[in-house]
Amino acid sequence: MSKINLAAYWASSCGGCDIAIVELGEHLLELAQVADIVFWPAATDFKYADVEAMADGFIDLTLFNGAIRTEEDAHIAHLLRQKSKVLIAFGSCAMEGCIPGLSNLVGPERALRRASIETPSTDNPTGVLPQAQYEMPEGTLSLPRLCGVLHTLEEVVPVDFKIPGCPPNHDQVWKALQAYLAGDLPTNRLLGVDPRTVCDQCPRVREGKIRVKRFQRPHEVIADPERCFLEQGLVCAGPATHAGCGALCVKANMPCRGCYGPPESVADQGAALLDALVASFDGQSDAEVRQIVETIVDPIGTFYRFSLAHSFLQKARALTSWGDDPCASQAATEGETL
Amino acid sequence: MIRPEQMDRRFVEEILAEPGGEHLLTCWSCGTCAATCLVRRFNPAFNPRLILHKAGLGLREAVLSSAEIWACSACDACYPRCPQGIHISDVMRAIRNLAIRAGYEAPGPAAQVDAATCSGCAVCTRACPYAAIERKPQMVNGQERTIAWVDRNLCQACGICVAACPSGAMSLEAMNDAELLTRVAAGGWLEQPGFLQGASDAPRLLAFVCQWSIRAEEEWERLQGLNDEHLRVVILPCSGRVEPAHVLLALSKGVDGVLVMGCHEGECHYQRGTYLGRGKVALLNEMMAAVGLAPQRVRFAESSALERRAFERQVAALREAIAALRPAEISEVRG
Amino acid sequence: MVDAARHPKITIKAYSEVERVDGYIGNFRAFITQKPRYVIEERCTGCGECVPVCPIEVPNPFEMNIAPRKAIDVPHGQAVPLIYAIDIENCIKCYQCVTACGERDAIDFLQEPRTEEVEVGAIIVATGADHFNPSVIPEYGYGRYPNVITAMELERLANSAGPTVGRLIRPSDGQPPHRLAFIQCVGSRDKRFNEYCSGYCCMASIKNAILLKQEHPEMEITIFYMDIRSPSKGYEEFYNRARQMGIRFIRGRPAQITEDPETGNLFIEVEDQDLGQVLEVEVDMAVLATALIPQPDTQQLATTLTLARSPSGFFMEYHPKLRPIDAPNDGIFFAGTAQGPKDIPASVAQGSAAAARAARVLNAETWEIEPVIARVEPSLCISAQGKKCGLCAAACPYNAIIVEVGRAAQIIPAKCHGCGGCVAECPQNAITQDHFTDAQIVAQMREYLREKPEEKILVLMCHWCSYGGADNAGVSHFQYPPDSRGIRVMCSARMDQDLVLEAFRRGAGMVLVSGCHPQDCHYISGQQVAARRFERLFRTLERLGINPERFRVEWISAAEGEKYARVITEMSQKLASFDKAALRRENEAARKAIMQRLLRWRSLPDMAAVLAEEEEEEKEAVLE
Amino acid sequence: MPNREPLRIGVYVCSCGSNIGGVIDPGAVAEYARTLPDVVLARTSLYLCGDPGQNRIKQDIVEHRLNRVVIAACSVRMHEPTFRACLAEAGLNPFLMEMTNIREQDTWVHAHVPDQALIKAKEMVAAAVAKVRHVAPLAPLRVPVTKRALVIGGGVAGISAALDLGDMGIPTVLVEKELSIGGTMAQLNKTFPTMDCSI
Repeated sequence: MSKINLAAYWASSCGGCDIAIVELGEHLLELAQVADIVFWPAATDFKYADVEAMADGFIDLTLFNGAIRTEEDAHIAHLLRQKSKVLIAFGSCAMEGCIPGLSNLVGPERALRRASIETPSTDNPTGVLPQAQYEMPEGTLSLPRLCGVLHTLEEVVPVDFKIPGCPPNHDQVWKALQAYLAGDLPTNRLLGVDPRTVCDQCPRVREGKIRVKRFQRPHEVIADPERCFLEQGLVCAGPATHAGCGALCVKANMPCRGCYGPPESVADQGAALLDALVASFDGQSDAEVRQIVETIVDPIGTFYRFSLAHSFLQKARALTSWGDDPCASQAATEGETL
Repeated sequence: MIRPEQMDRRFVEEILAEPGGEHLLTCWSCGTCAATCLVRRFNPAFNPRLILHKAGLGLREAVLSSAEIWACSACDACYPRCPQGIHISDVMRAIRNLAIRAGYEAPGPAAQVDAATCSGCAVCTRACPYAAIERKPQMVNGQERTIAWVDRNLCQACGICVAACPSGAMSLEAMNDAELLTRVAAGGWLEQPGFLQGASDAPRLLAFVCQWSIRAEEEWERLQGLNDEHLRVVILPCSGRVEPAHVLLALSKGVDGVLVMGCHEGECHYQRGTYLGRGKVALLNEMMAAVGLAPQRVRFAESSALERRAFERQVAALREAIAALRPAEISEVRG
Repeated sequence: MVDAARHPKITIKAYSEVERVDGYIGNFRAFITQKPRYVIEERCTGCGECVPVCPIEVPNPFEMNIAPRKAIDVPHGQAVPLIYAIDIENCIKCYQCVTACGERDAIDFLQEPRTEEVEVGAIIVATGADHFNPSVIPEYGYGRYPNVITAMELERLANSAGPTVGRLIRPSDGQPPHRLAFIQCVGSRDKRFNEYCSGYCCMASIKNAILLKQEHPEMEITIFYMDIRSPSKGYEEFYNRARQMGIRFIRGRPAQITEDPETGNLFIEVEDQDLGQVLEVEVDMAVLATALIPQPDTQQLATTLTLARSPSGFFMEYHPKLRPIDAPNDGIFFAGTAQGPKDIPASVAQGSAAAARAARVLNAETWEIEPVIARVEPSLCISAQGKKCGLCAAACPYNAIIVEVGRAAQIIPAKCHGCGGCVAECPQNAITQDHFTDAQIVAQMREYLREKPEEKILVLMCHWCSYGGADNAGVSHFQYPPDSRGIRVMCSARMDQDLVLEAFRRGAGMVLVSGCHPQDCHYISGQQVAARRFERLFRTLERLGINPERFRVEWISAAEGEKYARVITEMSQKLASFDKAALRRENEAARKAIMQRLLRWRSLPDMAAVLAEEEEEEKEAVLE
Repeated sequence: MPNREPLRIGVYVCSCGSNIGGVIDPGAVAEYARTLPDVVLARTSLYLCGDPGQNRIKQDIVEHRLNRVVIAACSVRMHEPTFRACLAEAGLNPFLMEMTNIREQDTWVHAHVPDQALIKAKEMVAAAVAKVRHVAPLAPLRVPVTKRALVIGGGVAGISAALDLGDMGIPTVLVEKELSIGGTMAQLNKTFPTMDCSI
């Protein structure tokens, strides 16, 4: 059996997804026996020219992590699509925007200013901002321009499969690779997950009738390690999050934050979580309900921590223009399904 | 013809002894409850006064076998009006308990759990106004898992659990997400650009209307006729059934405004549904403001049982609010 | 009205209130205060020339506030007496009326309230009733929908002497209504407000319906009712006439009224019980037959005259069947709706009945009263021994005791009402009360506590309120545990601390002291004397080692049978929770100290006899 | 006050139809009463307040030289005047009688525990006997009567009362808190049943 050509790429991401590949550990040796790594910028030195030189479809499988934040990201996405037989949106950023996607709340200019000038750890007394073009005596320097909106990979190019997680659980990654190698891929385009939601794997006790009068944030209380977070008044995204991580956070006494994305039948994770949360409100009047709502700090960051870029809310906002978007011309539009 | 032996004094005593049934005999049949109760709209045979009257006469079989004893949703609209202070839904519950013990079962419909998808997360058990859902160990594909179980005798088919379920495991005939979406989108209504995009001459509104919030019969009958290219009326069993995802989808398609019409505080037909509807809209509004969408575009509107023409008034008010928004919303990029 | 004004034996004091009443049957003194009219009665000719010049208009309560009156005016043209009065709250003191009055010089802005004292032998309370305000019933929309009015407002709107000169119009648009609804039992027969039937409203609504139908045969009139109450002579015939005239009767209590905001028309939702169907009836106007309720100042007058009120809030009669006209207090009688809701014929009849009851007293030369009064044993009074005391006089609400140092206290029998407060207050046991002596009470107590005393609740009850409350519990057949034993005295003021201690000495499980609520006390301030006294007793009990939870003080009115039953039930439950052996130990430990305190009793001859007899019996028992 | 003559107490237990007799046996109470000190006779009666009952008491007072009477029946608020008058007619001072309320305060409120109600009734009779052994005759007090009436409230009932009193020649003061007498009646349109003007 000949080896397959494997590629991995990081677009706008933190690098965690590449670590998830490294975390395959000794499985990497097994992988090396069946696959040649033809492109992996995080680990080895490849140039874009190397990829451009490949024949179309030369790469059998590409694990693409990171969101489409810059025109460079978009460019590489198209390039890798062209060269790959199977393109996988690997990890939350590529799949649904993840934390970088929250920058869509403010748009790229505001985000750039924040990152380059305003954060407490930044020392930038003259307030210089990164420029797309900069004239030097040696010539013109250029940086890739930011997209008007952060996109998921699928909004830019067709994607064959998705593996959720921030980052994906390495066991799940290995299982997905094994399935691929065995030619046993599922039909639903989602790899590296378990059936149902995080709650299915969560060992905590659910009383089932306890409703809450106010919500607190994890740093404000020491949670009871045995009981359901929601019933303790802590927002937990578990009910609206696909199982697959093995309930990792909740076992560390932190509420689930939803990085595995929504379960199959749910299109919009934030909306589903919102609904599930409201169901547990203990409010007998309009005023009481409003009081409870007020205790939910930053609902967007809470419900859409990982999926804002992929949400209906985002699309509704996109209807009114964000201005010139260098990525828009390349962006494919995804068909709406629920 | 009712024969004397059908009037069973022991049946009366059993009801009186049942918690909630104590006040059965206080009823003097004034009919306030019957005229207050809106269940008649969907179940014309339901008359709480008659049930209490028959129960008071001791007509055991007639009462216990009747389908109507299950129809009271304990909205308690009648209770504060009863001149005899009878908590009628409590009496109904007492009668149902006797019926269950006698082997009768509620005719339904009731919510159903898809055992394969249910994670047992308990969102539905907390959501249910009637404590009709429990988590129980059940055998699913040869494996024992603790998942949701619906008590048919308590379920009132409000659909609140269907909305709440975050994994699509709960269903209720004719009220499932897909069916609601079909009603929203029928005739390509969703695919037309909106007023705020400068493409429609007037705001296009989607209205989710709780089936109990419009009381006057003529207004109820007129409701479906109001559908046109600028207004889409989707009737829900309760404002607590509204799906935030549907609201957001509509906005993402260019619908200008969404009205969620529910009952006045304290008048919810399903006890807490109106508060769930309010909570959802309040959170949606906050999130809209955070992303730079005008929160005025999604509105919870309430109607009291004592109001007429509330729906028309609320639709007009929302249209006006959106019309006022247009220049700002169109020119607004972000701060 | 005019007959009363012209009657040579009748003095009308209008715009006046009874501030205070002293005395007793045959010998009341009433203090009547006339509020200032700012118009001198003797000079006002009733010409009304002051009215047109007055620039101030205020709502006229006589017209149910649907029409105005001037700040100087009479409530209506037929007022008796026909004397004008200035509404000083709203008057701007422009003095135009003074000018208009001219030479008659009847206006006097310096008038003050005048109080005069009147001696009378009997009092008739005929203060009437008030009308229920239906705006508290949200589902009928009164106050929100202009075309929902009350029956009293209809009376004015349909009255030829009223603001529309008898032309019935809708408040929303001034148009005559063609479809009119009467809704019965609004605020009556409704446990949320008043459980009772107001009695008069069926006939009143039928009367109005007939009058309107006669005048406007085309008008569609519907009466929504639960039951038509037509029990008196001619009433049923009247009801039948209404039906024959085509007035529509629908049996069913309307659940709610909604208004079409555009037309102002009303929609009444009701279950027609005879059809078993819910109807939505559209009408132009709805008239609410509102309940009669007690006057807002009922309690004030009840306190002035020490009268009790029924649970419904109306004045309570001595006995509902046998003495329906008499107050519990001799010499006071009720007439009309002050005693309970009723219609005009019944009010007139009760007025005559009250007159006859009062005349029974007033036509007598003298009247026999209870000789249950207090007596002083001079040899025991320390005042006679030259010491300062006077506790008895301080406790007497009637100033019936004269105390001078060097002489024994003296009681004036005609002034003494027999509450017994002085008896209980006297630290020397120098005062006794005929028919309620300490010895008599202790003799009763001894019988009650002879067997299993620790399982019993000894109740000291006042005659007027708590004994009445216990009776009321009986009349209502409220069941309560059978472990209480009651001893009746005239007033809680008579209840000596010593009597409570004596009960514990005799082993009682619990003791209840019960009297009137402060405002109901038959002896003005007797209850207050008792309340102060028993506040202190809890501490004494604690010092004696008796759990103060075994003693309770409750004020229970003659109408509060439910409360009496509840208090006894609660105490019985508490008693059951106590360890009986512990109770016996407590009593035993306190016994000696109590006996020490009660040594003085031995100086009373009849008490000595009771105790001696008891000791005799005990000796015999030991011998046996 | 020492008793000079030997006490002779008669005890009467009323059945009040079934109001008392339906719960406890009045005969048992009477039987018990006979064991009490100085009780010379104890009887039951179906309706003690009726003529036969009262006549029996009067006859006994004379025939058996009773000098104290105990009535176990209903409330003093109901029938104390009745039985006091009964004693007076038989020549006995009315204050030598004691009533004890075994109806309102016993059988009517303890109907669910008739055994206990019977014990309570016996003890109530014993207490009444104990009290009556220590009571003394009292002379009635008479007070003068002011021949004038006060009517508070000038509505239709007050006016009716005032007119009747006035017609009987009794001076009457009619106090009205409003500016005019007439009350609610004066506000009414024509009134039922005569349909005439109300003023």
